[in-house]
Amino acid sequence: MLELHNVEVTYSDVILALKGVSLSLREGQCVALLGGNGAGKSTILKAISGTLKSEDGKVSAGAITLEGTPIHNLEASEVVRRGLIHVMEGRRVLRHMTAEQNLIVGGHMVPDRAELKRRLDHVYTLMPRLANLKSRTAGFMSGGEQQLLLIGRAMMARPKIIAIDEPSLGLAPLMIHDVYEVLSRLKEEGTTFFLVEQNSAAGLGLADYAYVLENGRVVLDGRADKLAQNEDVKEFYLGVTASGERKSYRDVKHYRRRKRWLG
Amino acid sequence: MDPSGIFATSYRADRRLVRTRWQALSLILFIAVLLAAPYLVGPRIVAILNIMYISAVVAVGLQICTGYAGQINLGQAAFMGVGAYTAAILAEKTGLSFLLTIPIAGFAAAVFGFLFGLTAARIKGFYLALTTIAAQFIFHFAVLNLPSSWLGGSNGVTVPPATLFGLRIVSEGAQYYLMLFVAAIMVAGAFGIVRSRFGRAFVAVRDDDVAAGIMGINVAATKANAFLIGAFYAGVGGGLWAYLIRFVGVDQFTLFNSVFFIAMIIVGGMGSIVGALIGVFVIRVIQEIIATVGPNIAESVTFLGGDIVFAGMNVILGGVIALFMILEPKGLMHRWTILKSSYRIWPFPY
Amino acid sequence: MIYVINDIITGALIGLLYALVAMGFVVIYRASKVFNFAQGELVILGGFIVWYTTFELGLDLWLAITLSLLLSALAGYLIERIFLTKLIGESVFSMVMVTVGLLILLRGIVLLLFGPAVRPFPVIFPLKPLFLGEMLIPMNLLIGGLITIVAAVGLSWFFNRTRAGLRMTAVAEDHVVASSMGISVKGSIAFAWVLGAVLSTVGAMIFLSGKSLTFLASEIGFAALPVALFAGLESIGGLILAGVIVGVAQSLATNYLDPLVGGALGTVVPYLIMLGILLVRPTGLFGWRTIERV
Amino acid sequence: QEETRYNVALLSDFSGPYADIMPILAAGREKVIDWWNATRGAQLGVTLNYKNYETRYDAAQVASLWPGIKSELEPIAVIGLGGPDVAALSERLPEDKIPMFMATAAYGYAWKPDSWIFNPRPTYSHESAGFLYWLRQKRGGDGPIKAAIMASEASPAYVDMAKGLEKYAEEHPDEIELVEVIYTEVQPTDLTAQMRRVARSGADALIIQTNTSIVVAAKRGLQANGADVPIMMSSHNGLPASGKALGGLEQLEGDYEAYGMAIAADEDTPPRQFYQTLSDSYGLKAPWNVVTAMGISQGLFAVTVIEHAIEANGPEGLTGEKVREALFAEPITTEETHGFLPTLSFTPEAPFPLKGLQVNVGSVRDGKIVVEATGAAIPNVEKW
Amino acid sequence: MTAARKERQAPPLAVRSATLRFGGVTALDDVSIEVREDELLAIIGPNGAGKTSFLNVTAGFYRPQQGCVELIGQDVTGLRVDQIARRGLARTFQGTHLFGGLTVVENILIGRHTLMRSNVVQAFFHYGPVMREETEHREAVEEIVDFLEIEAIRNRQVGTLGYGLRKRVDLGRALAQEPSILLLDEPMAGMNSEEKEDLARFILDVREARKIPVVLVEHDMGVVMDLADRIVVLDFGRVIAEGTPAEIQRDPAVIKAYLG
Ligand SMILES: Nc1ncnc2c1ncn2[C@@H]1O[C@H](COP(=O)(O)OP(=O)(O)OP(=O)(O)O)[C@@H](O)[C@H]1O
Ligand SMILES: Nc1ncnc2c1ncn2[C@@H]1O[C@H](COP(=O)(O)OP(=O)(O)OP(=O)(O)O)[C@@H](O)[C@H]1O
Ligand SMILES: CC(C)C[C@H](N)C(=O)O
Ligand SMILES: [Mg+2]
Ligand SMILES: [Mg+2]
Repeated sequence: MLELHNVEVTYSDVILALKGVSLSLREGQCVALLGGNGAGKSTILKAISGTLKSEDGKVSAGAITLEGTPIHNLEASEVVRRGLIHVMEGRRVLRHMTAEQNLIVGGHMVPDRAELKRRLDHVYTLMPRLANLKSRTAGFMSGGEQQLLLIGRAMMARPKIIAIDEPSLGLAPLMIHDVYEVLSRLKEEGTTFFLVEQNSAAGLGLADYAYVLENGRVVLDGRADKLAQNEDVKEFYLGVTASGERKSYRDVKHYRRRKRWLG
Repeated sequence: MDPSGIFATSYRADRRLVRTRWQALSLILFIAVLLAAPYLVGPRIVAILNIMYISAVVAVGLQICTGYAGQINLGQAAFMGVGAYTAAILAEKTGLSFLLTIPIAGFAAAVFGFLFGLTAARIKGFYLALTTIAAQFIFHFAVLNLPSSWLGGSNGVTVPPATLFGLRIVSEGAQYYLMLFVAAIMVAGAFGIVRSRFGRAFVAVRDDDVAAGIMGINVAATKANAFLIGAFYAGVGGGLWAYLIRFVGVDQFTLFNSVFFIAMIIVGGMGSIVGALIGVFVIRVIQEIIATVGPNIAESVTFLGGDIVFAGMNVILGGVIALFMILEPKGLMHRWTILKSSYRIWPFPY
Repeated sequence: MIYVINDIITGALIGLLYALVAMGFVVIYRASKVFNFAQGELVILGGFIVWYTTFELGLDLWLAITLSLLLSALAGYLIERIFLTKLIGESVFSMVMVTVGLLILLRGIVLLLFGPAVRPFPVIFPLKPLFLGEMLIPMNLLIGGLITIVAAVGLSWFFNRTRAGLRMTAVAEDHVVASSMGISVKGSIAFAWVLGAVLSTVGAMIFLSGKSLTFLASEIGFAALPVALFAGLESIGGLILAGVIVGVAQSLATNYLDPLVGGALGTVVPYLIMLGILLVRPTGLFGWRTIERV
Repeated sequence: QEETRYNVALLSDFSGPYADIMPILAAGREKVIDWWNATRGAQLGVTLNYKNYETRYDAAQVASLWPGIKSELEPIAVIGLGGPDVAALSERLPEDKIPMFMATAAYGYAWKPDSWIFNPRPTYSHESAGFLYWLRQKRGGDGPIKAAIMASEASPAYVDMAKGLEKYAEEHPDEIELVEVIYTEVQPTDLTAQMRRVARSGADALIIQTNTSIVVAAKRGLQANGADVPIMMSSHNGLPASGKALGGLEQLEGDYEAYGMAIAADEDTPPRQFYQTLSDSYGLKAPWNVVTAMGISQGLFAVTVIEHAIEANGPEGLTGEKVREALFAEPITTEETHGFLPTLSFTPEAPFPLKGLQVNVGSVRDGKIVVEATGAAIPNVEKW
Repeated sequence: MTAARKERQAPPLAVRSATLRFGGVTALDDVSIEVREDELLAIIGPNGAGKTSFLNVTAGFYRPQQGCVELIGQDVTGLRVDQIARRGLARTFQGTHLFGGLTVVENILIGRHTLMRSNVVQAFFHYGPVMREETEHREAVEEIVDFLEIEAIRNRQVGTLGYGLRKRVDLGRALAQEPSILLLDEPMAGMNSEEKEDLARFILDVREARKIPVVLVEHDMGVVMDLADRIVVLDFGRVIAEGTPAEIQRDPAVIKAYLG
């Protein structure tokens, strides 16, 4: 339902961050996006959701279509109305509002109050930690708490597609587990996911299909379970050695082999 | 940024302002033209340049305070007024040379600015910007209500001409060199300040004052310093103004003037000394064109009536400023930077 | 003594007028995070529209008032369309700065459209004051005060209790976040400017009723500014309290201190109060506290 | 006869705070020069060219314009408008040796010897003192007359008006008792409280020489209090302007305007006749009111001085310096200015005549502006 | 002699029974943690446990209601953040707090702000000594740039960098302060395992080269268990366990609250 055709993105008219990226996302699927720092993952999400403009960036070539209609020239709020929500990186909560107000704003398109209430309860049951923080001012919550709130806020809108940037960022192990539980519940309920994730083990666990991004280009893609077996992905994203066991961070040599895909 | 192929070979070279031979040459040429200006252009242009130099000093100060340190300041005209009054009264009462009165004017304004800067330790953002308007009101009130033997009250102060080795600096030409000399020093100094640890501390405080504090920067002091330096520039500009007009009164330093200084740095581009200079140039030129062309239009298109033409000119001035802000919200300097960097990488976009 | 009480009452009412003008600032800020420097210019624009519909078009007063409110709403909308829409997505700072340009521009436009002459302003509220024993209370200020209170209560309910208000609050927090949640930043800002312009026109009617109008009237914008900051830029309800305090202080200063000083202490007093309060509470009485987290 | 041409620079404010009165003020002074060229100038073989410069009532603009004006026009005289012109040029003109002629009353702050800027009228404080002096005589009796004055700190000139009268009242307690000095904004919010003070102080007159908006607000304040204290206005905020802003001259019944210049009354006076000439034969498009009168009187003041200079030096080689000398050499008679101004005798001691000062008083009777008094003497006001 | 000894014996950082409350929320509840010389101390705990709050208290950003903070034996409670920074404490941030308008090199140079000496007047005239000082410190910065392998982006504006690179610059800036103790708040967040390895190497190298203690707050258990000499576990603002990685991994309370 979401397609990127040869998308190029430039920032400030000079920095070319995406150099022709094509991907596609089918309904009900979860697609994961892996890649090193600065590879362009967040840029892809921004391009899709129309928030590029606020950083002086633009889609300078190619097209992004949602259910067949091009969306790369739309305003961010319009894209949301078509059913795609982007959970941005950087823990951008509405800082002066309480956690609950954040959630209500997240569900601002819900027509009636009863439904809004239902959705709030739904979020609170899935993430009981948030229920305890209800009346806390969002700006004062801890990093992880804010991250949870963002996910809850996206859920409030019940979008068709959630494009989510590093959901596990800053979450404690137990919490990552819980969040992925929630995400897979949503997936079962039919939500489509576009997932950027550095915690590749978790990400690939949820994903059906994955792309590896390097330097603004897609360098590798495939079914998630296949990719999880790929030697390079194992080493560089999952952190396991060829022999299958995790190596210690203490043993990292001072000079080490780096993998750069050609592209 | 340099064009491809030119690389600095030492850190010293890397921080140089003038980096290529071409740049050096054009700078020398530029300075030569400025020095020769009174012989090249008519007195009207020289007079415009005089006012531009003064505005440049004031605007560069505002740029340091607002563009670099992020402390929006709507009291710059008042700070300028403090400088102008200081220079005027010193010159009138003590007969000190401008070589002393102008720096003292700067210091007096700096003290006044510093007092407002101290509030920046607590008040932030728009709140701070708007409290600086109070500087404007307090300055105005103080001048008019302090005993008139101090600041002349509503009478204003008449300033004797600046003299150097017994020569009176009264003609446009002579004044031109005074203004150019002071403005050049101040602008060069501004480059020095913003490239130093102070300039970086200013930007740090602007971008993230929490992190700045944790880097060991005393945030409150840095903000107050930004005001101090900005006001120092305003004060020096005010001192020059006193010697140019040779009469100072409170109504020469209004909130509206402050707004125009802000407009200058916005049009030129926030956070760039050159941007401030560009802004001064652009806005003053527009103003002068309007003042010059206006009467001609009014004369030739008589049926319009003079008032319409001139009101229209105000619309144009406001419109141009608004247009600049809409089309290039980051200022002309930003556009130039982008042009430069695309020229640097042309024809390879990556 | 009775006169002191009368001065206090009049001062409070003038303060409420300031509060109404300040409400223009706050509404725009509250729905878009844009501080509008051209607020005073919006007041004179509204004033001239009223003058135009009553004196130039010669309409019946009520019709003229209605039409003026509609026209100023339109003006607010147009301003947003022309000047701010293009900047959505840019930093808020750029938008604020464009209002600086707007200030200069609107002055010119008002001059161009309506001319520089001092214009009579229609008598919208009865000129006869209300007599309370020996006290007298100007009618325009009294009715204006009531309007201010009603508007403040209504708008603060709107912003704090309704979902539309919450949406605008989100825009005021962060344009990018709001739009990424499907909130139309454009819509919110447009609404803010329409409301701001209408409030300014109402302010102009109260301020100028039965008096005269020139573009110097825009200074009320800066007179009202301390009230907005005193209350806190996000607080609509707080304007009432702030307005009353500033108004009373100013009135007492003008009537009892000015003659002693031999100067216009009354005009600086609001600024001094504002400075004082901000040093104690940096975001006004009820403004959002600055959140600093690392 | 070969004709000689000289230039005069006109400083104007079409887009600043005085833009409202500028068009007619400008028309008045321009048409006077046209008239002079066609009549007196033609006889003397001299033509005066003029050019308007937009100063926006801003000293910076004046300062940047001036050197250009000087070199472009080489004017023998400047016809100025207001405070910023004075501020920006008071120290320049003596260097450049070009005199400037103003239309308005003078200011205390410009009251200095050896000036190059001249006002045909004394200071605003002289004018108000003269008015109060006249009012006291009209009232009769010995006691001082009680007056209140409105001022504003918006402009130093407005403060100056109050300061001068304050000083005079202080030194002449038997003549004037200044019961209230009220400072307000240029567009006051509400003056009811202040006007109650004025009414209760038993003031015989309220002096407002600042601007029209303050007159209107004060009037409303007085009306609210049911008080009837006559207001005295000056020329730039006079009866017609204030009446218009109030929605009708009848609202100002019994109020005054007073200044050292002809009153633009409805009666058929010599100034009125001269105005008619300008309208009929020189295309003057301006109503008969005080602003037009101010423009015309300024024009007449300037051309008469120039005329004197030509008469003394011949048509050739006229300079600004000679124009200034002519001003001191010979009085400008009231006939020469068609009754717009009293006879003016300048001395280098002050920028306005110190002797033989007079003020005219106009008032509203039955909805019409009438001349109450002409040539009322102004008492001897000391410098403050 | 005894004073000097005492000085040496005093731990680089000690927080003694600190309690920090925000209204009804108790972020730290009688927390005492001592950092020993040359050690890498990890602090872990569930979200909202108070880890960041602990760092904030030590850095002087929050003032605890009770308890005190000692830096090398000196009580620094109540000092301003910049005063504490000048005494040798450096930290990185959980979110990034970089100076977006400056380039990478300039950001790192700010770390050296307090080590520089020139005054405003010298800066204004920008003659010899200022130039010398600037180049000197630039050299130090370039070393850090090399060390963190961010040469390629040294002249990029930091505002235009991705999250991961920013974290590196953040670390660089803290290193530039030449601190005597380094606090890192989730430095590995948002990195893939390759990048985590790089960063782990940097952290180990810093410790080796500069011999300074490091306090590490991190959620990645792999990293924590491998790198830490000692671990403190916080939950609801309280220390619930303390020990070597092996001990912590076995601690049932920790497993229940955190590891799962
Ligand atoms: N606002 C911006 N202006 C200029 N360049 C930018 C901007 N934002 C990102 N970039 C550049 O675009 C490239 C891709 O950045 P992006 O943020 O998409 O990376 P990412 O894959 O999300 O990395 P990370 O894992 O670090 O978040 C980087 O080189 C980055 O420097
Ligand atoms: N300034 C503040 N005002 C109010 N509450 C605060 C403030 N700072 C922190 N808190 C609260 O204190 C608790 C501890 O927060 P802290 O940031 O220390 O957690 P943390 O352990 O770093 O969690 P995370 O792993 O999610 O970053 C949280 O519940 C948070 O909401
Ligand atoms: C009528 C005005 C142009 C004069 C004014 N009072 C001034 O000189 O400033
Ligand atoms: Mg990213
Ligand atoms: Mg934390």
